Amino acid sequence: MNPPTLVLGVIGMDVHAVGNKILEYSFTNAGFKVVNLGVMVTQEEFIHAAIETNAKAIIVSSLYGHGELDCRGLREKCVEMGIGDILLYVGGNLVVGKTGFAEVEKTFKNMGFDRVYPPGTPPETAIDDLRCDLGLNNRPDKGGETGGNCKKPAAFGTRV
Amino acid sequence: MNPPTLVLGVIGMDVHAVGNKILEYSFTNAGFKVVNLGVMVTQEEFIHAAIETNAKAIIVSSLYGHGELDCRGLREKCVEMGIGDILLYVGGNLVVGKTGFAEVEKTFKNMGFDRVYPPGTPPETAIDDLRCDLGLNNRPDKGGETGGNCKKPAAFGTRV
Amino acid sequence: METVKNQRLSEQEFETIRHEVLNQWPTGREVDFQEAVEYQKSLPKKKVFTEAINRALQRGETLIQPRAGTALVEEQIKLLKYLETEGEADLLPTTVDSYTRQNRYKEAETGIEESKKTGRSLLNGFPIVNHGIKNTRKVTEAVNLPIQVRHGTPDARLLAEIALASGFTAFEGGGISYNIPYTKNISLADSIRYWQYVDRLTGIYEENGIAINREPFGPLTGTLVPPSLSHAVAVIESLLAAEQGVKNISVGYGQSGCLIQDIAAVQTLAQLTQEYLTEYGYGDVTVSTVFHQWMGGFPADEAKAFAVISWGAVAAAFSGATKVIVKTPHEAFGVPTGEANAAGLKATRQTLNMLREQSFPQSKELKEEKEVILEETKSILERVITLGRGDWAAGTVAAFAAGVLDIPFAPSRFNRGKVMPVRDNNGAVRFLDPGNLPLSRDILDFHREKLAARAKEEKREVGFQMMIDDIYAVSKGMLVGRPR
Amino acid sequence: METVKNQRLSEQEFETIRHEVLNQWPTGREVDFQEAVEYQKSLPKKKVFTEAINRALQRGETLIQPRAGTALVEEQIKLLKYLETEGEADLLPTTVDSYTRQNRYKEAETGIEESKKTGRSLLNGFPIVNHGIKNTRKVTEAVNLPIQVRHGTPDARLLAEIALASGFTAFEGGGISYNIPYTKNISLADSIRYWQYVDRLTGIYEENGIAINREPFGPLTGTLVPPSLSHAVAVIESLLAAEQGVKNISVGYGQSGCLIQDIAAVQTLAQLTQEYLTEYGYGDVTVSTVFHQWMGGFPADEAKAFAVISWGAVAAAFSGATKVIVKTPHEAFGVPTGEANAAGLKATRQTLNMLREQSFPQSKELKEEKEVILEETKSILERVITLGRGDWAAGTVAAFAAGVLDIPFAPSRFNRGKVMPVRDNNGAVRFLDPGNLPLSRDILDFHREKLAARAKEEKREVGFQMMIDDIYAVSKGMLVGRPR
Ligand code: B12
Ligand code: B12
Repeated sequence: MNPPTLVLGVIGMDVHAVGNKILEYSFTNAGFKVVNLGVMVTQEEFIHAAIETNAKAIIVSSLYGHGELDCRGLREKCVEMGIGDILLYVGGNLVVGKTGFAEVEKTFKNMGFDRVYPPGTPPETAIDDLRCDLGLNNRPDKGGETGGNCKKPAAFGTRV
Repeated sequence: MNPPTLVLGVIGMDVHAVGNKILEYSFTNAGFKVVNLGVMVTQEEFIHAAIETNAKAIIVSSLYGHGELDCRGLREKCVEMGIGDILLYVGGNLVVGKTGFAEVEKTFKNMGFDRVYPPGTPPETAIDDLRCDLGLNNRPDKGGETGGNCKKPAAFGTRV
Repeated sequence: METVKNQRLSEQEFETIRHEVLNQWPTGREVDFQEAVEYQKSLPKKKVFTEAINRALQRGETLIQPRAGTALVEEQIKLLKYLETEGEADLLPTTVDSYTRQNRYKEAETGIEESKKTGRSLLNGFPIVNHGIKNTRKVTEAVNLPIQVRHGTPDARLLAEIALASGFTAFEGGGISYNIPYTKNISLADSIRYWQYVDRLTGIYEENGIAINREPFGPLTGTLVPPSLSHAVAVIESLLAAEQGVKNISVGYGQSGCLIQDIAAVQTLAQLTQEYLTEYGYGDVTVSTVFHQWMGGFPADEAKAFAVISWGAVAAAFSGATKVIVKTPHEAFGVPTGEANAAGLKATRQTLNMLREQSFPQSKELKEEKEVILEETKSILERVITLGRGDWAAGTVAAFAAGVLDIPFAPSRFNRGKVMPVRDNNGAVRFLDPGNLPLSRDILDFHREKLAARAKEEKREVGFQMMIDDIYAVSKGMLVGRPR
Repeated sequence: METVKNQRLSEQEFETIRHEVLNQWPTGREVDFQEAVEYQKSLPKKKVFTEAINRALQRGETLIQPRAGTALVEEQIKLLKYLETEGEADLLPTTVDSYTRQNRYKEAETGIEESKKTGRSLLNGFPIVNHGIKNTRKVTEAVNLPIQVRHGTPDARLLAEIALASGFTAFEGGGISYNIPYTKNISLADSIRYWQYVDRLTGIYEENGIAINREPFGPLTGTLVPPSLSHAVAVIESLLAAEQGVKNISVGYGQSGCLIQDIAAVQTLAQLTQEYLTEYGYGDVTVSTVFHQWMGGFPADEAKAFAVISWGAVAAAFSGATKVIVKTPHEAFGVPTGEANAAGLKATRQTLNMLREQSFPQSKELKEEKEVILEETKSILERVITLGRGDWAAGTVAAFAAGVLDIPFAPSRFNRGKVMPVRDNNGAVRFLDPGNLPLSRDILDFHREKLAARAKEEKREVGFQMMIDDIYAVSKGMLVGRPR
């Protein structure tokens, strides 16, 4: 079985590039095929890349605080474009300011994201969740028995 | 007129000596006659000194946190000993921990203290208040017209 | 390759562009240059940035400045006033939101609307262009300190026009430092041209008797940038600015966390900038320095963040920087509240004050570190000017294309991205991969030896993983990313 | 003059006193020494203080330790566990309340009752004697780290008996350092005798195979104490302790805030203590150092307090102290909450970690500062041993009487109180008035010159007001108390 493809990128006018480079490295190391669109990615670019590469998930980063404005409508556009049931993950510093995460999570879940991560979530958390959500064993590139327990997204403020 | 006498000391088992030395210096400079009993002063010692020197006020410091236990009953003992209407001021770090000052003030006022000061109150504040409470002008040792407006004790956390 | 020359814009060139720029958004039409000059002239001295900087330079003091920007006028005023009084700031900022930075004024407008609707700022900064001169003056007028625009805008021409006319007396940025770390697709030639306009505008203000402080953005990507790289950029941007008539420049540097390297960096930065400016005929420019407290990932814990902030203040004090840009205990999470922002300022102030009468000895190690930085920066600059055949602007474009200038972790397509940094065994930032940087063999050996010492200590290869560990290190409570 | 000899207590002397001591309060009868030794032997290594200290010494690491004490057993357990996990402490304390410190166990009992009644601690520490061994073991057993008693008790004989039997593996204090700053009317001869008992008890534990760390209280009054004065006391208390059989000593010093002076102080402290111990035949004692973050008045503002804490951590790291005692952002107000206490620890940890691979150069200024401290301390110690005709205990009593040892701001009647400190123009603590200290003319000139430089800078006389300004300075956001 081919490793599942992920589309990765930093949405909107956001240029925070460091975390994006590390996510690419970590997801690749974990056995995924990563299509990294880098920073300043529009919703349309995410969706086109996902369609083109037949991706299983879109991993959106937003660090700069405009995540709420930038992410609205992404799920709807996916539906329109015929990939309505693709996994949507989002993480980073999603809103402006230091706020309780519960509310942030609700906002983004309501927008149609499957998983929403608080600031500083290590890539490993998302990797575990992907394996679970995609029904994979530990090395998705090494053949795909279902494994692992599905865990809830980490609590607010969890750090490596 | 002779300058009014103040009895000064740090109550209980408290040995914080630095503030006490500065208070002595400041009150003396402001023109008061200061009887400084130093640290580790009992209620009885305060009262005896006040009677002996015909003091107008007892200035109690408590820094180490046991102020609440140490100061109880001081006013009652003053009454017993016949100096029931002497001015009682108290200041320092009166209780254990960083707490709202309003409550602390209430506790000590209920014990019969005329003025209660939050941590870090500069000596000048008490000097102004003494002049007001004793009806003195700016230099009590230079003769005694009534002067100055009586101010309320400083708000919590006021620092020099 | 597209190119650009380091040449003062003629009046005609400038006016042609100006016409276009002022029409990019309706508020551009509020700009009346003569009125703006009069307005600037009417500002009291205490609100003029260069006055504060020059006084600090004279007295050898270090000033403190926060970052702060929020969507709406009233909120911005409240925030700045709080930082002025409770925060005891010396200099104030207005940080501009990320839509404005990419000239997306429509999105900024949405952000303003939504912020009004929800009662909280949905923008990460203050959209100066959208608010326009009349409203922005309300902000600059509400405070009693010099105030600067801080942003990250590759094309800041309209922003500069409106900001300077609004009473800001300092303007951050530059054609390299506000392109390479801050955007993806804008060519360097373009952004340099945009910034020649901003610098020329500044020059015209200067010629009209209005001193404006200009500050190239020192930290670049804020992440393990070796000092010689950011120094090279700072020197070039200073030269480009001076050519357009800029007279007051603050060059910046982002803390590495290695005290000796930081002191060496600030001290060489001032020296190099002054040297090159003088050599190239701009000896009349006043140079000061800016130290940025740690610009990489912060610890989530606020007490730990205070430690990082205070350590930054120590380095600022010992290095003798003219001002320090202050972080906050909320850094790892989001744009800080006024309280968190003031807290960062107060911790910094306390540290600076306690260190005011203290100094760091000019030791052997410090001298060596300075020599390394000087030599590296000069090697790079020499190659840049060679590539440009004597022209700093053209040379810069060519140098980035060739990887002679190459900023780690930068998002720009116009940056080669071959250079990789890593810390040595004492925490100083070295080159893991020097890419195409024109460094001498001695220098390369120096870096290699330093890294070999770390590899030995950690019993592992120097490599990519080490760099990743270093990226995370400060946020995880260390300086050097040791293996677990 | 009452006198005391530096001589090991005989078994008989010790047992006679012990009988009396254990009857001072009912819980004394819980002490069964053999059982206590077995109990101590059963402790895992990770809970033995000397193990942690020795490991830190070997690795050149700096450990962190808070202060913490509250009235009740359950609360104390909760507090310490929190400092262990959230605070990431290396070493734990139990700070004893001020009634116990003055052997006022009845008042302590009232404090316990009232604390139970009101649901908040009315005591500023944990009353070990009143709680007794059974209850106190609940505390030491609840934690996974070495734990020390920190107090300020002139007569700590009963406290030591109960504490060591309760599983504490380290005990702070000494006959001088827990008298002069901590009480008013107890003679030095008495307190030295009391502490000979504590040290002998420690020695007996050592002879039974139980290593116990002893720590003279370095900072004394915590307020502008010149290093040579606290060093002299530390050396003497080490000698007195060693005579009674103590084998593990941590000598301490309270931060001055002047980095060079602080580094010089810690480094000379270890050197001097080791030298004197060896010279007087106690070469087998293991010596480590303790650095106390700023012990004087703190700023009320928590952000500023964090800066003071972090600056203390910097000095601890650069001086290479074996452990650092950590302050909290609540310092100016009151006994800290667990959260505030952990915050101090975390800020300190972050700083220490970031500085782990960095060092401060052995500069000319540092060497000079060290020489001054060495010379001053040696002059004082020489006079002490002369006054004691070869006996450190008798010499100490005589020296305090003569003002040859004289601690600024101490409340004790047995302290002359003639010496006054003040900062010089670089923030180092100097002698404003050397009182009767036996300092050489060169040294006195050195101090005078240093102060003259400050007077000139401030255009005012060196004097009492300068000292008062210095006492307030840190709490007002500076190091040196400049005139307004
Ligand atoms: C370095 C940095 C910069 C550099 C970026 C250089 C570059 N081009 O990459 C510079 C200096 C240029 C910069 C600029 C700005 N920045 Co910035 N920056 C930072 C900083 C200090 C570190 C970011 C970083 O590199 N961290 C290291 C990496 C490894 O961690 P990371 O980015 O957090 O990414 C990890 C996790 O978030 C997670 N993650 C990310 N996405 C996802 C997705 C999923 C699904 C999962 C599971 C995990 C995950 O995994 C990543 C790898 O471990 C952060 C604050 C902080 N974290 O300390 C602010 C921060 C992100 N910046 C911020 C802001 C506001 C800006 C600016 C607008 C300027 C300003 N107002 O001050 C501009 C924005 C420009 C733009 N258009 O985007 C804010 C965002 C505020 C908010 N959300 O409320 C922050 C939080 C600082 C703050 N507290 O104000 N910044
Ligand atoms: C120095 C110091 C010590 C020194 C004292 C040396 C000595 N003998 O003088 C040493 C190290 C020995 C010490 C010991 C202890 N200390 Co202590 N100490 C301090 C510290 C750091 C500074 C005090 C000081 O000298 N300040 C400088 C002077 C100028 O200011 P001041 O003392 O506040 O006095 C001024 C004002 O309070 C005011 N004032 C005082 N009285 C009055 C009265 C009136 C009417 C007015 C108007 C004003 C006023 O005017 C003074 C002059 O400006 C304070 C914390 C702080 N403030 O930062 C803790 C502090 C006072 N200590 C404290 C404690 C608990 C102790 C100990 C019990 C040890 C412990 N558990 O850690 C022992 C107590 C011993 C005892 N039996 O008393 C606590 C008290 C806690 C509380 N109230 O909740 C404090 C607040 C620290 C803390 N946050 O935990 N301490």
